[in-house]
Formats: sequence, structure tokens, C-alpha cells
Amino acid sequence: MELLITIVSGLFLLVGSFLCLSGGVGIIRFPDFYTRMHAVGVTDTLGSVMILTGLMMQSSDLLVIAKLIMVLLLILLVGPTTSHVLAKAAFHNGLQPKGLSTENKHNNKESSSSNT
Amino acid sequence: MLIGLFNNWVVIVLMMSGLYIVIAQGNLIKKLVGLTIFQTSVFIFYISMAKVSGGSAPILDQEISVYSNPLPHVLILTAIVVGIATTALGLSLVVRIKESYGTIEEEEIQQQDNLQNQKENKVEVKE
Amino acid sequence: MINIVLLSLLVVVAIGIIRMKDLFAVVMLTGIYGLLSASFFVAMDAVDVAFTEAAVGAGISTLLMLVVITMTGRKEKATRHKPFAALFVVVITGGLLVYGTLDMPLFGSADAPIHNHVAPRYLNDSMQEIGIPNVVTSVLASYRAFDTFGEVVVIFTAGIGVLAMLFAHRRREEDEKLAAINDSMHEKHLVIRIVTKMLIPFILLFALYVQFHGDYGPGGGFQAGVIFSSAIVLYAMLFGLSAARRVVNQGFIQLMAAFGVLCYGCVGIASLLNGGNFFDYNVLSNDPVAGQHLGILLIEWGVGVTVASIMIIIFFSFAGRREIQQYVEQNKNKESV
Amino acid sequence: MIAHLPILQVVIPLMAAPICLILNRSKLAWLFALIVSGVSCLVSILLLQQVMTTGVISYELGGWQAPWGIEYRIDELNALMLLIISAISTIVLFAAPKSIDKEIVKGKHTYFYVLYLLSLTGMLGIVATGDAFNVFVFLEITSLSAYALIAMGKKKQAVWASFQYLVMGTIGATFILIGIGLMYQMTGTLNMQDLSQRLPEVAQTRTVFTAFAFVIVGVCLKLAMFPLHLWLPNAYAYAPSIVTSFFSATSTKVAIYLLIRFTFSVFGLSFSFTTVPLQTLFMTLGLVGIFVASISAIYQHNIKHLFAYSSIAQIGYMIVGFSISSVAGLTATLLHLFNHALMKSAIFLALAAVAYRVGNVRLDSLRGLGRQMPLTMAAIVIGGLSLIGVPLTVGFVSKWYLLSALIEQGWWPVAVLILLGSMLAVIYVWKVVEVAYFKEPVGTPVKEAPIGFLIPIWILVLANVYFGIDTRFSVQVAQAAAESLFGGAL
Repeated sequence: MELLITIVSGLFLLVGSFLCLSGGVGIIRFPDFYTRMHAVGVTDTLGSVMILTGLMMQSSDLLVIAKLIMVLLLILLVGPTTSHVLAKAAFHNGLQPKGLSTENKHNNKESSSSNT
Repeated sequence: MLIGLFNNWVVIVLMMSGLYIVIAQGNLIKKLVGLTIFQTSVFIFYISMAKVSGGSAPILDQEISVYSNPLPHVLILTAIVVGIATTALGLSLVVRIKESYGTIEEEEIQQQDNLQNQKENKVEVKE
Repeated sequence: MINIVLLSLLVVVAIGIIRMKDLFAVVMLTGIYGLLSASFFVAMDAVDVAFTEAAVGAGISTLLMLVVITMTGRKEKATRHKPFAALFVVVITGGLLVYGTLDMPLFGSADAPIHNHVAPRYLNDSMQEIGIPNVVTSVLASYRAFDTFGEVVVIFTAGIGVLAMLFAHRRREEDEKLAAINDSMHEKHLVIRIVTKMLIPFILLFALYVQFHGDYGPGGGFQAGVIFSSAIVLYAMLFGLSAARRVVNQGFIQLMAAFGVLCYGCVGIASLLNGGNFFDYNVLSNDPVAGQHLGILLIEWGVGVTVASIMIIIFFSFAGRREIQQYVEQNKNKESV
Repeated sequence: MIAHLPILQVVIPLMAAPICLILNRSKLAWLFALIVSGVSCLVSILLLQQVMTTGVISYELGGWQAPWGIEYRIDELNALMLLIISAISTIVLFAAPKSIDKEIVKGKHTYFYVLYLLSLTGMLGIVATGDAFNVFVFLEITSLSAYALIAMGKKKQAVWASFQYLVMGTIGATFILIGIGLMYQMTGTLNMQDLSQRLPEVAQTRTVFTAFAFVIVGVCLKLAMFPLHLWLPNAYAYAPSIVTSFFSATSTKVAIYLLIRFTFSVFGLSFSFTTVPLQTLFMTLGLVGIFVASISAIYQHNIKHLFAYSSIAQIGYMIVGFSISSVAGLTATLLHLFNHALMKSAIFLALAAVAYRVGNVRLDSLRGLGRQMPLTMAAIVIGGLSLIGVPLTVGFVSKWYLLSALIEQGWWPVAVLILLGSMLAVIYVWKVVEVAYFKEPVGTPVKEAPIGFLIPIWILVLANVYFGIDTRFSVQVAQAAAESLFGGAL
């Protein structure tokens, strides 16, 4: 039983780290702000959730597990929100996704002065 | 010996990069950033001298026998507060400087001041 | 091993800061620098310090710098500086320091003088003398309580200093107009506002936990104060300064700042009146250890209150100044149109 | 309560600061600050008396023994410094309300008094404590309140001057922090007394040498010693007048105190002056400082700038006296410290009165003021004479002691240079006198300064003359302090 838990938690940790790493690669490899945001925002949340779950399995102390659950909830709540806000702020400031035609740029310039 | 002192040398490099920013850069916010880095590096220096190999955090527990030294921790807690206090005050000065000079570049401020001084002195000579 | 990795990362970040021209990036890197050094502190067993550094270096100071950048512009001008004079000073100072390290006790060695003169008493006797497991708290709040008092006064001074620099009276109509602008942005901030509303109570709760758990684990008045203020700051950022001011107004928050310092000092005065020296908690109660507990509880409370209110004051001053600047600019634009 | 005097000295103004904030009425805050400052002056007089009769007082904060807890330790030197700081603060505060009304925006008066009390607290705390790290904490209280107070000046240059001071001051304080850290690393203690006992064992190590260098450079930055003085003239010139007269008399003096305390008590005489070539270095820098600063003073158009440079020159005299490293030399330094506080606060307070009536303190605005504001200008003249070192003023006494200390060591050339330096003081003081008395007034005539200014100004001026004639008190205390420092006792 213990062996099983160790193996499963190890798997969780590995997958979590891989996801985080892939997010890191994405931030370098992707062409523009929005795709990069997408890479990090999605993988990081899931990755850290995986890592936290793995850690929870490793610990036997209830208090530690409770604390980790708190952290987990916080990440689930905050991670997506920050990605959303970042993307929104970028869009409001007139940053265009790569490949969009230049016509749209004109329309968005007016809103570029407003700032969060 | 080399490993034992290596930490200190890296910390010295950090301190000096902070000091370098303060002296060499003309932007006032950058100067404050430099000060922050300089101070933070000094904190790192203090904290690394408190470490005892194999020790653990100074929160007493029956199962642990070796602790790191708590005194530098206390000193640095105080010093961190001093640091943020200085930064906050410095930033408020930067805001005021921007309002009255219209710039936060050292050289431009210096120029404006020199001009002003020359003007005042000229008035004096005329009279 | 991990500390070498962290130190190298710190060096990389420092070099990045020197080379960057975009102030926004510089400020973010400074925040990262603070967070990295906090991680380093954890590796060095200094959990309390790490907590504080994370809250201050990566939190409050980054936030304040960002607010200031919105007022002063984010591009640094590429003017010619005097790198040689600076390099000269830096090389001399650094050289002297390296020279000084040569006779230092090695890193981590247990027989260094600092581990054998004053500190052992804290580790060995504080359990009997003060009776709380977190040695850092007992040194901070009892053995060297006066330093901490000084620390509270420093932060109080900074708060009053910032007020003296930036405080500006707002007229009612201005306030209402600014509030109206803010209300009109409700749609824009919908998601983040809702999430924040969910988070704020928990942040406040966490602050209280840190405040009262400081005797047993990392934490204490200062960290709690910063966390508490961060909840209010978050509220002010999203719901507008006017709304936040309705929750905590200027007069009240100044009163609280003064009250915290007085609360700390009065513990000292009380021990004077009970016949002990200043900050001698033993005389506060019949049982010395109970007296220590009481004293530490009260002064931590004082620290927390002062720090929280001063942080709020500082943020309000900066943000208030910014709103007024924007208001003035908008009016100018309207006139020119 | 007598046993608790050392801590009350610091805690009374400290606790008064938040109360002052709660009061939140300009006049009320002023009255309260004045009373508090007066009380702390009273406490310092009692402390001095006590020290002179019973010797060193030690006070353990929190009831913890010295190296574990923080100790307050008052000897003759500390007591003298405490008296200077609290007395000057009280006298200067007398004149505050009028000057503040004119120079600071209405809504910020309370903040001014709170910050003033805090800076007073900081200085008293630096002087009273016997713990090296506690010095750093209180140093920062003083510095932070000083930055804010200076930036409250009316002109826009005030903020910039304050920012420059902030950068320099923080670098200085961080240097001191590094120095303290290195000392702590070699000895394991922060208590000054304990440090002085444990440092000799490790005095030969390179680490202690580095610690010494960092502490000294840090203190010298705060001290505005030549060539680290660049922040001072602007900071003094653009600060509100009241702040200038308080700081010119006290803040650099506190730094000198720290210099003396660290070199003589903590590191010990033999380390500071034989292992390290401090004597030659400081003697040279002191002398060069006197000449450079005096000559710069001559070319200033703003009188506050002029006297700020003069302050740097006067610091040079103190440094020379200090570097003699004999009882006589140190006595001269301490005497000059006391006397310079008297003269500079008198002069800057008189300038505050001028600024109140005329609106600025440029040299050309002073024309003909000798007749329009006779009492104020007379105070400046007497203060100026004292700066030069004319007999019957305090300046003469300290110069006399300095010269005799130099001659005692046989250093004639230095003595001659000191005399030459005083001649430069004649030139810049004469510049002021010439404009004020021998030029025709221009513009609208002004009235004599109000009585609220004249009383404190003349108290200081009369003190200048009194201590120039009756030197028993000042010399006795200075000598006792110098001797106890050389006795090796902390």
C-alpha cells in the first residue's frame, strides 16, 4: 500500500513538474503575448495542482494536508483570475495578437489611454 | 576554505551591484531599486552567517538539538522594516520631484538647478 | 546545493536589473529578487525573515514602486552616466570586503564566535524564561524588545513622512467625480472584483492567524500587519480609493497608527509602574512566564496595528496623489478640447 | 523614578510623537512638543548631575543582563551630548510657530511637530544606547524624519536635496550595518562594552579591520566630513529655517559622538590609532576640509549656503582635535562640539527671523538690514565673531584649547594652518556684515523680528558670550568626558 502511494505521488510530482516545465518552454517559444500567456496560464495551474496533490500523498500529518489544500484552493482561485486580468489589460492597452490585420489596430488606439 | 567563503563572495558581488546601480544610474527610481538590492544583499550576508550546518529553524522542538542562530534573524527583521520605510519615503520624494521638476533623471534635474542658480545670481549682479 | 543555485539566480537578476532600461521590468525583477532572497532565507533556516522579506520585498515595495511608475513614466532615458567613477568605488569597497572575508569563520561552522557567545542562552534558556517555542519571537519581543520598539517607530516615522510629502486635501466634488469614474469601470473589472470579494475575508483571517500564531511558528505582528493591509489595499485598487476611504478614513487610520505605538510603549510604562525596568514583562503578572506571555501578546498587537495602518496610509497617500494628478490632467484635456 | 531617568530621556519624546499626532491642532501640538522637549531637557540636566557625582549609569532594558538584552549606558560624554541636544531642541522650538506659519502649508503643521519630536527621539536614542545595533535603529529614525523635515522646505530644490541626502544617508547607514555585522561575526556580541572587551583578542584579523573601515566611512558620511560632505549644503540651505537651526546644531554632532564612541570605546585607542593610520588620515582630511569649505563659503550668494559650508569647516576643526588623540585634543573637540552647537543654532535662528521678515536669505536681500533689524543682525554678528574665534566668545575658548593641544604635541605647522583657516572665516563673516551694515537698503523697509524669535535668539547669543567668559562648566564636563574616554572605561 505504502509503495503504491509513493509511486502514485511520484507520478503526480513528475507530471506536475513536466507541465510547469512545458509552460516555461512555451513562454520562450511562442510568438506573441497572448499565446505565451496561454501556455503559462493553463499549464501552471494544472502543474501546481498536480504537485500539491503529490505532496499531500507524501505527508502523513493532517495539519500539513489541510494547509496544502488551502494553498491548492488559493491557486485554483487566483491563477486563472490573474491570467484573465493580464490578458484583458494587454488587450485594453491595444496590444494585438500576432497575425491580426492592421486595420483593427486603428480602432483600438482610442482605448489605449485607459489603464487598469 | 573556498566553499566556506564562496557564499560570502557571491553576496559581496550582489551588494556591489546594488551600490553600482545607486552610483552609476541617473534614474531616481533605479537608484532606489539599487538601494533596495544593496540592503537586501546585506540581509543575505547576515542571514548566511547565522546558519549552522545541520541545524534547523530556531523554533524549539524536543526532537531537534541543533538550531541556527536566532539573533541575526531578529536583527534582520528589524532591518527589513527599516529598508521598506526608506524605500517608501524615497518613493514619495520621487513623486514630488516629478511634480516640481517634470523629470526623474538626475542630470536633467541638476541642469535645471544650475540654470535657476545662474538666474538668481544674475539678478543680483544687475542690482 | 540549493543555496548556490539561489545565489546564482540572484546574481543573474541583479545583472538584469543593471542592464534593463524599462523601469517596469526593473521593478518586477526587484520583486523577483525579493522573492528569491526570501527562498534563500528559508534555505538558511530563517523562516521568520523569509516571511517578512516575501511580504515586503516581493509584495509591498514592488506595489509601491509600480504605483510610482504610473505617475513618473516607465522609460529610463539613455543618458550618459559615470560608470567609471562608480566602478572605481564599487571595486574598492568590494575589494575591502573580500579582504575582510579572508579571516571570517567558514560558512556553517558551528564553532564560530556568534554561535558560542550570546546566542546559546536564547536557545537554551528562553523556554524557561519566556516559555514560547519560537526563539526569534522571544528574542524580538522580550530580550531585544527595545529594538523592535525602534522598528515600529521607524515605520511610524516613514508613514508620517510620506503623509507630510504627499497628503493633499480633496474637495467633496472631486471625490464624488473620482468615485463616479470608478463606478463606471465596474463592467471592466467584473471578474477580478468578484474573486477579490471572495478572497478578502480569508486574507484578513490569515492575518489574524499569523498575528496570534507568531509565538509557535513563523509570523508575528509585523507580517500580520502587512497581510492585513494588503487586503485593504486590494480593495482600494479594485473598488476605488473613495470606496476604501469610506471603510477606513484618514483620521481613523492615523489614530490607529498612533495607538499602536502607544500600545507598545504603554507596556513598557506599565512595567515601570509595577517596579520593574522598562519592558520588564516579568512584573506584569504574578507568574513571570505569564507576564512574559502577556507582554509579548500586547506588544505584538501594537506592532500589528501600527504596521497595518501605516502601510494603508502609505498606499492611500500614493494612490490619492495619483488620482488627483489624473483628475487635473483630465480637466486640462477637457479645457483644451 | 530617578533610577529610570536614562530610559525616560528617550521614551518621553518618543511617546509624545504619536500623542502629538492625535492632538492634530497646530498650536496645541507646538505647545505639547515644547513642554515635552523642556521635560527631556530637565531629565538630561538631572542625568548630567547624577553622572558627574556617581559615575557611569547603566540601565538594563527589560531587566535582561547586558550582552543578552539592550543596555543604556550613560557616562559624561553621553550626558553632555544629551544635554546639548535636548536644550537646543527646546530653545529652537520656542521660535517654531511663527516661522512654520510662514514656511509650511497649513495642513501639515502637526506632521512637522511629530517628525521634529521623532528626530529628537532618534538623536537622544543614538546617544544614550550602549548597544551597537540599537544605534543603527535610532540612526534610521533620525534620518527618516530628517529627510521628511528637509523636504518640507518651501522651494522645489528642497525635495531634490532631501533625496540626495536620503541616498547618501542610506548608503552610510548600510555601511554601518555591514560594519556592525562584521564585528558581530568576530565577537558574537552587540553590546559596546562587551565588544570592547572581546575585540582585542581578534584585533589582528582582517575582518575586524574591514569592520572598522566600514563603520568609520559610514559615520563619516553621516558626519559630512570632507570629502563626503556634498549632501549637506543643499540639505541645510533648502530645509525650513527651524529645521536648519536644529540640525546644524545637533545632527552632525551626534555623528561626531558616534565617531568618538566607536574609535575610543569600542575599538579602543590602541587599535584605532596605532594599527590603523587614522591619525594622519583624519588630520589631513580635517585640514583640507577646513580650507576647501571655508573658501567655498566665501563664494556663496545664499547665506544659508554660506553658513552650511562654514559648518563643514567647523567639523574640520573637530576632526583635527579628534585626530590628535590626546586628552587635551579630545577636550578641545568636545568643547567645540558644545560651542559650535550654540553659535550655529543662534546664527540659523537669526536667519530664520530674517527669512520670516524678508522672505529669503540671499546676500543682496540683506542690504541695510543692520539698521532695520538691529537685534537680529547683532545676533548674527556675535555668532559670526564666535565662528572666527574672537576673545570673549565661545569660539575663542575652543580654538584656544585646540591650539594648546596641538602645541602640546609640538605640531606647530598644523596650529598655524588652523589660525589661517580662522582668517578665512573672517572673510565670509565680513561679507555678511558689509552687506548688512554698509549698503543702502533697497525695496520696502522691514520691521524688527517679532519677540517670539528674539527671545530664543538672544538666549543663545548670551549663552555664546556667557560660556565664552565663564568656562568652568563646559571645560569641566568636556575634560571629565575626555579623561573617562582615555581611562578606557566605557
